[in-house]
Formats: sequence, C-alpha cells, structure tokens
Amino acid sequence: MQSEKQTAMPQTGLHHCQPRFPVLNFSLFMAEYKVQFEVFEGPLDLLLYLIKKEEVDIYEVNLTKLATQFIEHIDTMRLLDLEIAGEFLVMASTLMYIKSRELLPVDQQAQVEGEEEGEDPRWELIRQLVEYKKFKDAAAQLQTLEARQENVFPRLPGKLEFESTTPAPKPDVSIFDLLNAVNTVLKRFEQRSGGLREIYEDKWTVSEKIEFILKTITERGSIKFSELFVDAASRSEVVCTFLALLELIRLKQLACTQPEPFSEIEIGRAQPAAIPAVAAEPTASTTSSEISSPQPETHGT
Amino acid sequence: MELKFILESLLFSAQKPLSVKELREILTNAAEAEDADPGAKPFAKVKESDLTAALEQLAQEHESAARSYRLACVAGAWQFVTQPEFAPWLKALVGQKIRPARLSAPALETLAIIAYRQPITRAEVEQIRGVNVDGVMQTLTERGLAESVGRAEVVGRPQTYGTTALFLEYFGLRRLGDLPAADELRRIPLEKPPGPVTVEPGLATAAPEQLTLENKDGQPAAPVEPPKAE
Amino acid sequence: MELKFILESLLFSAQKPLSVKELREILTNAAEAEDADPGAKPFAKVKESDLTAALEQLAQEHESAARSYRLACVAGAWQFVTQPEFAPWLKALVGQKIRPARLSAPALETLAIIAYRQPITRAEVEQIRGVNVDGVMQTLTERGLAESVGRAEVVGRPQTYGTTALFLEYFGLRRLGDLPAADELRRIPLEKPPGPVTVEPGLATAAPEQLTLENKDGQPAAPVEPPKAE
Repeated sequence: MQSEKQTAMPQTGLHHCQPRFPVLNFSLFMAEYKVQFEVFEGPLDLLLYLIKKEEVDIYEVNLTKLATQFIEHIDTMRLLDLEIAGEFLVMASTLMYIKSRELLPVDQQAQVEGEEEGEDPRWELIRQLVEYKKFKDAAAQLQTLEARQENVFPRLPGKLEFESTTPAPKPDVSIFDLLNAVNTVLKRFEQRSGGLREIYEDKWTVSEKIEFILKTITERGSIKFSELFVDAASRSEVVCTFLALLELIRLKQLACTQPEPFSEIEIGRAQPAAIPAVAAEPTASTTSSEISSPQPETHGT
Repeated sequence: MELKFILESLLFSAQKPLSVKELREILTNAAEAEDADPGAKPFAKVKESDLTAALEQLAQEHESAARSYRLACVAGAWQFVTQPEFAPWLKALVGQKIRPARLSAPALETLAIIAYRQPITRAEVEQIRGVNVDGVMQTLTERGLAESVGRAEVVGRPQTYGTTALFLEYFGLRRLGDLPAADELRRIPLEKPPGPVTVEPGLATAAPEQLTLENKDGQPAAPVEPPKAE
Repeated sequence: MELKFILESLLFSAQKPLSVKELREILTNAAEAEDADPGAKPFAKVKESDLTAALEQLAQEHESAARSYRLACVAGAWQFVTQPEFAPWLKALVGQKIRPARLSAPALETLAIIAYRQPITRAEVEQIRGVNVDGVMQTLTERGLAESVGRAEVVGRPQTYGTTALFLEYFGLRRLGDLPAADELRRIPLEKPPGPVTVEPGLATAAPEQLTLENKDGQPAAPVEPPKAE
C-alpha cells in the first residue's frame, strides 16, 4: 500500500494533489514534490505551465479558472509546509483580486477600475505572461545555440614557418611593471599585517633618492639598473629608489634602455629631443613612459 | 590577386579569429614590408568597407560550397570553423572541447532578457521574470556573459546591464542583431503604454484581436508566435 | 555522412599532416568512443584503400575549386596548405605581433610573488596577495610564464610553482638572480595568518583539475564533465 503511493505520487501532477495523503509517507512525498516544484522558476512559469495544460492561447485563457488552479497549487504547497517564495504569494493575491472582481456585477467593477485609471490587472497579467513567454522561447533558442556551439570546432592550423626575419615579438611589459607589482604587493601585505612589521620608517624619502639618482647620473653619465640598488639597506629604501626612478622617467629627466634582450637595463639622461630614442626604437625594449606609477609629490629638479 | 582570396588565405592560416581591423593591418604591413612584394602594394590602404564586403562574399561562397567547414564571424572576428555535425570525429581528433557547464534555465532566461533589452536594470529584469534574479545575475557576470554597462537615469541611479563580447562568442553570434527574432522581442514595451487602455470587462478571456497590445510607437505589437525551434 | 567530408573536417582541423593510418585510427576511435555517435559507427573499419580514394577525390575537388588553399599529400601525410602566391601576406600575418595582451595588475603581482618566492604554493601566494589567485595562476601557466615545479612537503602535498625560461625571456633577464633587488625582497617572511589556520595546504591548493579553468577566450571553463544545469 505504501509503496504504491510512493510510485504513484510523482505522476499525480502538482495541481491534483489534494490534501489527502497518508501522513506516513509525508516526508518522502515532500521530497518528490519539492523536486517537481523546483521546475517552476517563478509564478509566471507556473502560470504558463497551467495555461499550456489547458491547451489554450494565452489571450484566450480563462483567468478565473487559472486563478483557482494557481491558488490551489499554493494551498497545497502551504499544506505540505513547503517554503513558498514571496513572488508566488504576491501572484496569488493578484489572482485572488482578479477573481473577486470577476464575481462583481459589471457596474461595480467599473467603480473599482475608476480608482486605478484603467489599470486593469488582467491586462497587466496577460501582458506580463505574453512577454515572459517570449523570453522563455528566446532562452530556448539560446540553449539551442549553446548546444550547437559546443560542436563547432575552429580551424587551428599548425604554425606557419617562414625563416624568421622579424625579431621575436617584444613583450608589452617590462621589468618596471614587475617591480611596480612587487611594490604593490608588499604595501598591501604590510597594510594587512597591520603594523606587526615595521611600516615605512621614513628613513628614506623619494625626494632624497631623486637627488641621489640625479647626482649619480650627472657624475657618471649613466648607471646600470642594478647598481642603483646595490647599497640598499632595507626594502623601504629599495622602494623609495624605485619610485624615484619612476618619477624621473615620468618627468622625462631620465631614460632607460635595454640595448638588447638579456642585457642589463641602463639609465641615463633623457635625450633633449622630443622623442626619446627608446620609444622610437622598437628593438629597445624598455621605455617606461606608460608605466603607471605612484606619484610622489616630490620633484627632484 | 583578388582581395577575397588574400583574406581567405590569411583566415585559413591564422591561429585565431581575425577582425577586419587586424586584417587591414596585415595587408598594410605586407605592402610596407622592406622586401614587399609588388603585388602587395595595391592593398596597402584597403577600406574597411571593402574588406567587409569581400569577407561577406567569401562566407557566402563557402556556405554555397556546402563543405564540412564554413567561414564564420563571431563577435566581429572571422574564422573558419567546422560544421557541428562533424563533432563526433573532431572530438576523436582533438578531444572534448573544454567548455564551461551549460547555463541553467533561469540563467538562460535572464541572459535572454538582458541580451534583447540592454541596457536594462536588475529591477526591470525581475519585472519580466517575476522572480528575484540576484543569484543568476551574479552567475552571469562572473562568467563574463553580462556586465554592468552604466547607470539608469532614474531614482537611485541603478546599474544597468548588457551582454559582453564573450556572450556573442559563447553562442556563436556575429552581433546582437543576429539574435533570433531580435526585432520582435525588442519591440515589446517594458512599461505599460501611456494613455488610457480601452478594455472591456471580461477582456481577459477575449479573442486575441480584441486585445491588441500597443507599444510606445502606438503600433500594435507583433502577435504571439508559437515558439519555433531552430 | 559522406566519408570524404569527415576526412575533410579532420584535415581541416588538424594541426599537423595526417597519414591514412592516423585518419583510420581517428575514425575507429570515434566509432568506439563510450558516447559514440551512431553516425560514427559505420566508419569503424574503413579500408585504407577507401580512405585513399576519398582523399584523392577531395584533393581533386579542392584543386578544381581553385581557392587560396589546396589539399596536399606530402610524404604520405595529408594537409591543407595555402597556395604559394599568398606568401607575402602570410609573412605579414606571422610577423604580426600577436600582441600579447598586457598582463593585468593581479597577474603581475602574482607573477612577482612567484618570481621572488619560488617554489611557492598557491595557498602561500594567496597569503601574500590576500586574495584568491585561481584565475591569474591559470593565466600565468597558460601563457607559459609560471609552471608547476613540484610538490610541497606539507599536508596535502600541494603543487608548488615557479617561473619559466619564458619568464626570463619575457622580462629580458638572464637568470633569476638578475631580478632587481631580489635578495632584499626575498627576505620578507611569509607569515601564517593569525587565528585558526584556515590554510590547510591540501585544501587551499586544490589540484589543477579541480579549479575553474579559464580558456583562451577568458571564459571560465568547467572541469570537463557532462554538462549540467547549475
């Protein structure tokens, strides 16, 4: 007896579920019911389902009957102690309102309508259903496209081989970007570790470093990138030096060149000419003009 | 040398889809190369419209040839792709395509609404679907299929959403205009049309012709069509 | 389905020339796959002579079509090749910087951490960055800038990551020691987060196959498994 119920249940269909089920099977039934119920994505979806069952056009649907079915449905859910999404309840009340209006004599209906300036809730509901239905159909078509696209394979030819006369493409990123990133990481890390570690000691300032770099360059003409950091005693000093360098490049005081791949970056005075040599020369990889750097207030000139 | 064949050879050999702009650049570079072939010169400054026309013609030719592949334009970039019916063998060749899990029904519905109605606010999407869409919206933006595109000029200036280039790629669409039945869906007004609606009591059960929906232009909206499968 | 078109789609999508034997194997595999398409079955045991005949017919058809490419058989393997007269443009195509998209800030930060701290687990990178790095790690490995270099000797034996030779090339470095101020920056201690250790290494550092992959289009890809509604 029990097992019969169990298997029969899912076929019963939702709206025929009347509150007459044996309590024994209740939890199992509810599980089944929930599974079925979740198929409906919302009250509109459920309404469309009910309309489809009636095999009528949306425009021809008997709203009073639809309202009854819908509310029955909600009642069943409530009886089964299922969680009812708020949207279903709102729809139920709209439908109840529509239903109650239908029961009134025509002249009294007009009065009600007068309050809302022609806002006929029936019209509104039908319009909403029609619109929703269209998008549901559109979604189905998207689904078809989605499935189709899974089976479309792009041609991926093997790489063409020509004697490589052109140099390998230069990366659109430089060591400066990397250092900048390091700086960001460390700053954020320090912020997060909330003063557990030494914060900036202000032992070094960017402007001091700007002066230092300019002085060195003036004395020596140019300097290798790594040399700038040789004497750095702490991370904050490295960062300051680095920021100073970025600032000087930004101000077009200095220019960086990397004569060839793998060679050390050299820093020298920027050419007085408007176009820095590095920017125009595609094989010199590093110009830092596009590096976004923190902008210290200090100017070293 | 005919432009369309040059383009064909390029698309045939490219490792990725190429846009009209990229194709134009290649033609220019070929013409301006140090050791440029004299034949390449005439194409140094081809107009984009000419390129597009040639590409369309190519696509048409391949369509007519009805072979196992075709020239497709997805999200504005052109690429040769195989026809879906050869998937069983291509899977044996290259393995299953790595694709994200298919979209759920709610996600597809929401995406359809965004696609046809963009820019659209979350509230407007909810109005159409009749349910809360927070979860699905998040899924869609996380998957890069929809994104915030601005703010609506209404109280609270809520964010508006639109679809991305990835959306087009995901569904193999060239542009938004290629969405199925795009015009029809766009025409439905989101809001009830202004002006009095002359409804008879009992209209809800009236025949369709008596229930002409009017859109903002005052034109009757297209009748509801049965869902048509592709 | 006609055999010649199946072969055509295969040769069209293959990255390398395919011999008759290889083609035959693919047909067999497609027919014997677990979820084999019924349409694939008839080609489980095609004779090599039939294959050769179909291929020759294909080659003939493409010859007559006189397009910018043809089907060629070189040293017993079949391949689509472009006609030689298109070389000027194909050179421009190859020379075209397939502009490596600029690395995003999160990617750079992650890369910097890996560079200075390798070998390092994903969980440790996340500790330093303070945010999830799944997506960027994927980007970095896909672009060949970082790679798995081993496993950490901690619970769960998570994978450890390091930079690649390409990384050095990318940044114009001869060796890792040439990273600017490397020693100084490496000294920053990796602190364990306070409180209960959430980073159980085995958990935080999921195996790559469990992670959300990103494919080349930047769309998140699901682990390869039957599509399911979410």
